[in-house]
Amino acid sequence: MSNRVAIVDVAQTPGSESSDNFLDQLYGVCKEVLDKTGVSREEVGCVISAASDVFHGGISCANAYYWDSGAGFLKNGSRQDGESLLAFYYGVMRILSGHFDTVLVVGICKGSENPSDDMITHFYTDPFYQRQVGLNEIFAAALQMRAYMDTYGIKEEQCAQVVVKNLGNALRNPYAHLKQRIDLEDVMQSRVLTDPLKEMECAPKSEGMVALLLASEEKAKELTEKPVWFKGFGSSMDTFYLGDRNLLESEITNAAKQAYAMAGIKDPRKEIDVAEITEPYAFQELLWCEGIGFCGPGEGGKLIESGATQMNGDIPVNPSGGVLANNPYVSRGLYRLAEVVLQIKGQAGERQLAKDVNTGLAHGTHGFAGQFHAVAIVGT
Amino acid sequence: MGKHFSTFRHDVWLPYKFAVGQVFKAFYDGLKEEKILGNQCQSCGKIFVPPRSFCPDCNVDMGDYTEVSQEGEIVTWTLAKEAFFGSPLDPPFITALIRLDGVSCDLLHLVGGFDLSDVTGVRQRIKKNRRVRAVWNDEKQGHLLDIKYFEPL
Amino acid sequence: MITFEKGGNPIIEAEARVPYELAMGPNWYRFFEGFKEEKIFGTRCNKCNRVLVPARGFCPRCFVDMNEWVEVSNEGVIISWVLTDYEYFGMPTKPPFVTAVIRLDGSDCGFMHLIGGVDLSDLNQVREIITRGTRVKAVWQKEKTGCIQDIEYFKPLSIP
Amino acid sequence: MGRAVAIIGMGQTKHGRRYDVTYPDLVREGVQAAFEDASLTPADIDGVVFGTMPSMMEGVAMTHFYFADALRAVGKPMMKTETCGTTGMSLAITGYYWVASGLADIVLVVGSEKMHEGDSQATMSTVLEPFYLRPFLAGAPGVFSMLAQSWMERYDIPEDKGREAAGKISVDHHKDAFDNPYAHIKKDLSMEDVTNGKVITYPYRLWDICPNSDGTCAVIFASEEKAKKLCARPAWVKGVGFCGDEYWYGDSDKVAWECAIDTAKQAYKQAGITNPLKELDVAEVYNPFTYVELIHYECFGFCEPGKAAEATLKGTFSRGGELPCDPSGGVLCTNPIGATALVRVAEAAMQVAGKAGDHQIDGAKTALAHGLGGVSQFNGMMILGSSL
Repeated sequence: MSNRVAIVDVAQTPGSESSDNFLDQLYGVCKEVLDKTGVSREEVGCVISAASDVFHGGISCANAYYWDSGAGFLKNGSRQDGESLLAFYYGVMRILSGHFDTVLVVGICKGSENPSDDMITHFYTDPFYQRQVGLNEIFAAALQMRAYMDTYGIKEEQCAQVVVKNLGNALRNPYAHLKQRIDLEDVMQSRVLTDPLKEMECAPKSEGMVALLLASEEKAKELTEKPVWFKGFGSSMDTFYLGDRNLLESEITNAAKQAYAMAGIKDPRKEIDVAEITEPYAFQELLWCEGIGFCGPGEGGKLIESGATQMNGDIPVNPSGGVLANNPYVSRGLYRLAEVVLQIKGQAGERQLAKDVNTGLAHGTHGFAGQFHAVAIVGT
Repeated sequence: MGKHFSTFRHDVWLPYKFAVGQVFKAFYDGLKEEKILGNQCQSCGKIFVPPRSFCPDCNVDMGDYTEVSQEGEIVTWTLAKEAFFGSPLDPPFITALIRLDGVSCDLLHLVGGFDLSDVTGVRQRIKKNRRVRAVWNDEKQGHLLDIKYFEPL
Repeated sequence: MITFEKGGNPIIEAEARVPYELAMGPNWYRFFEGFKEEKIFGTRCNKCNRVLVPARGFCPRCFVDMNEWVEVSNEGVIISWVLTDYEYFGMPTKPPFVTAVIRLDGSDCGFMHLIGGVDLSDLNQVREIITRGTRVKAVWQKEKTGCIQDIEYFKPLSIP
Repeated sequence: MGRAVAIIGMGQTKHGRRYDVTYPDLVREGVQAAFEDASLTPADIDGVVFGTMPSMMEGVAMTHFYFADALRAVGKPMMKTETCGTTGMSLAITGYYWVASGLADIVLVVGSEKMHEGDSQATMSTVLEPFYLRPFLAGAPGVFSMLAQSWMERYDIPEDKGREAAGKISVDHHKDAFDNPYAHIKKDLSMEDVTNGKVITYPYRLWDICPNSDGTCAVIFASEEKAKKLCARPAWVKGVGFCGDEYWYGDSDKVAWECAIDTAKQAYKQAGITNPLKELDVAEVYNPFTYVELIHYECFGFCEPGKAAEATLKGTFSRGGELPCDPSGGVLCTNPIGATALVRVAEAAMQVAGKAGDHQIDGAKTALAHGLGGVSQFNGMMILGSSL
């Protein structure tokens, strides 16, 4: 029985709109990762996908639709909905069980086909209460941002700095969707959507097909010289109604705690070399950085101002440009992981961090104001 | 680049009949009489609005309905400047979490009754802990929006 | 607004309508362009040599690109069929109708479409006319828009 | 291969038309039942797996958010597994792998559907993409009727004989359901009632087709160590299998259906089963349609290809037969779709744990549970045994 699991390689598509059909686009990315690793479709042990149905795609049981495009013909497999990092975790389980020595993990999203994420997330509401008041993700985020500002004195400019940093990083990422050279003024002057949230502080709607090949220790060593090892994982669910929650005490803390315990991490700020955080709203990068222990509660504003999360800082956050630069809603968690893997492998091209990258954190979140969080730790 | 091979417009259009259950039924009936009903957990003593069929913390069945205060404080709020799918009103409008007096959770609802056209003006007027009171619509439908909004005192 | 279902329990009725704009991509686009000339295209896999209809970009089994476009016949045989006689909300084709999986001459898989030109009121007669092996031929719409319904239906050759 | 895993608790709601409760309340009812059955509390649970038919069936997306409280999942790790009709089986398999991998010791697995709140076939038709298949296939019955036609024609089974075998399945199962307190449709039917029923999607008539049900099923999986400590009669997972087929309906042969055959092969291999008819004591075959049950008998090796009708008419798969199938009444009588395949797992576990009450198959030691889904595309299987 294998006791370690590695990510052998990754492939991803750019976030901008593609004229390709959904199925061809997915086939392309699966083919790419298989070709890169020299593994044939027949050799793949099983396929775990991450996708969402109808709402993010317009087709129910999307796993039926894309099964063969995802290399799944006559294969064992399964699918995770919600947070795509769960597909990675499930892949890890499959290998640790000893039943499979390779797992293809795919994240699937063709955002350009969908209505706005605000429309889709309106259907997350219960029909009796929150739907009648018109709740969607952006309202939940704005309520959370205001609470964050009011409670800790976080400034709007500090939140806006996250956009400047991340879109700046995205200029060097060929897979990023938004590529704009911007400054703080641009963000502060952008259109108010749900005060205090401004348009440029909200993630776009992007495409994203991503594929990762996982392998058992023995198999990984055959397939690559630079395996990236699974180190830890945690996830946690919060209660449903916004009004029952403290919007500033998120389950991210619990998710991170589990992941750190598994990975043996005691001082995350010191031990983690790079973090990719799911920040569909700019301020959330600050709040989530607090949650994973990069700084204390209420210190997110100071963290961004200190420069620590810049490419050359002591804890670079979102060198890919993050979700603000590329938001394939359904697969964005796996995009975070893919970037961390490339950084650790030293294959991040122009955006490769200058320092040694041995341990990385990938974070994903779904649901209103971060109802669910997942944290994955991988390393050399 | 765009989809130069053309696209296919496709609407998913489906009908629903949601089972309301006795608890939301009681809540809606209360709204029709200009009452905001909650209920209390027999185990932890928390009072929830809207009332619940079970306590989200203790998972026990809830006690009888009690009418709660129609006044409370703003916990957090946002001013919508754009129209969104499913929005209850045309923009601008304020969505807020409101802690009604004596209740153990926040109610998601609207704040209004004054000029919302200017963000700066609204920010001066609406703050955390600002006290508000329910304003009712004349016509009641057994719907959350039978409360027109909460207006600042 | 609350109403009551037949058991007396309170319900809220609603409809959801969510729009999508799906990319055809080069393969669907070219396939339906063929329809405008009353041609049905498949693609051949250079590994397993099968011709698959509708034409597509890759072979799901061999997982290689399929670049070789092949025109297949307008005629074929019925492999399997179903007569649908019930209706649901927003049903795209109104019942009763017969759907069949058809093996078009020159292809190696089934192609799904409607069977038409048959009186569907008498089930026994339907079963005589429509069966495995029945030869059928595409009947095209006069006006073509580049979609699957450009073929109105497939008609059994036994029907004049 | 991995750690040994057992089922130590299972709960079901009364399935049926459940307009009396909201959806979260229905979920809670099933979850509570599993906790009571296992004598556990949420504090014992390391993680929660949830899923439904992945669709807009009930008009709420990402239902695990909505049900977080009802699932007792707050503050816990969660997985959301969904694979169409096989969802329930995929849920169980997720629970199995979570424990087998050593990443969790006790996992709560919940599947649910409240089909009366939507239009099930309108929803089901959205499984079909709109470029090609959607205008032609009328929901699930449309897809699976084709299988029946192909099966009869492949093996030259006279239509009347196929009809009679399928009719017997319908009559028997609707009767079996009287002994299952959770079942939705319980009915005394005559063969004529079935064979003269209204055509829905020919050859399927009214009583060949499963109902729409509202219901929840919850199953608790545990590691060997925990199971031995916490449960007097655990149901041990002996084998699992899952296989997916191509999407385009015309691409594969669905009669001698490789996808189903391969699924069984995987599960039998792990469980060490070489002669299923002899070695299995009971099977919960996923039978949303009568003919589909017949085809799976063949794919799973319960009889020779083309011989399912004969064996069925002989009573091989009846309650007192050699391999009783679906003594619960099966999907044909109860179909809350996201829960349905998990109900098969729960029923199989109840059988080997001796907890199946009036529909207990005496002395059942090895039981098979099956799930089916997609555009006739997915099979999943779990084999349970009374001993490790």
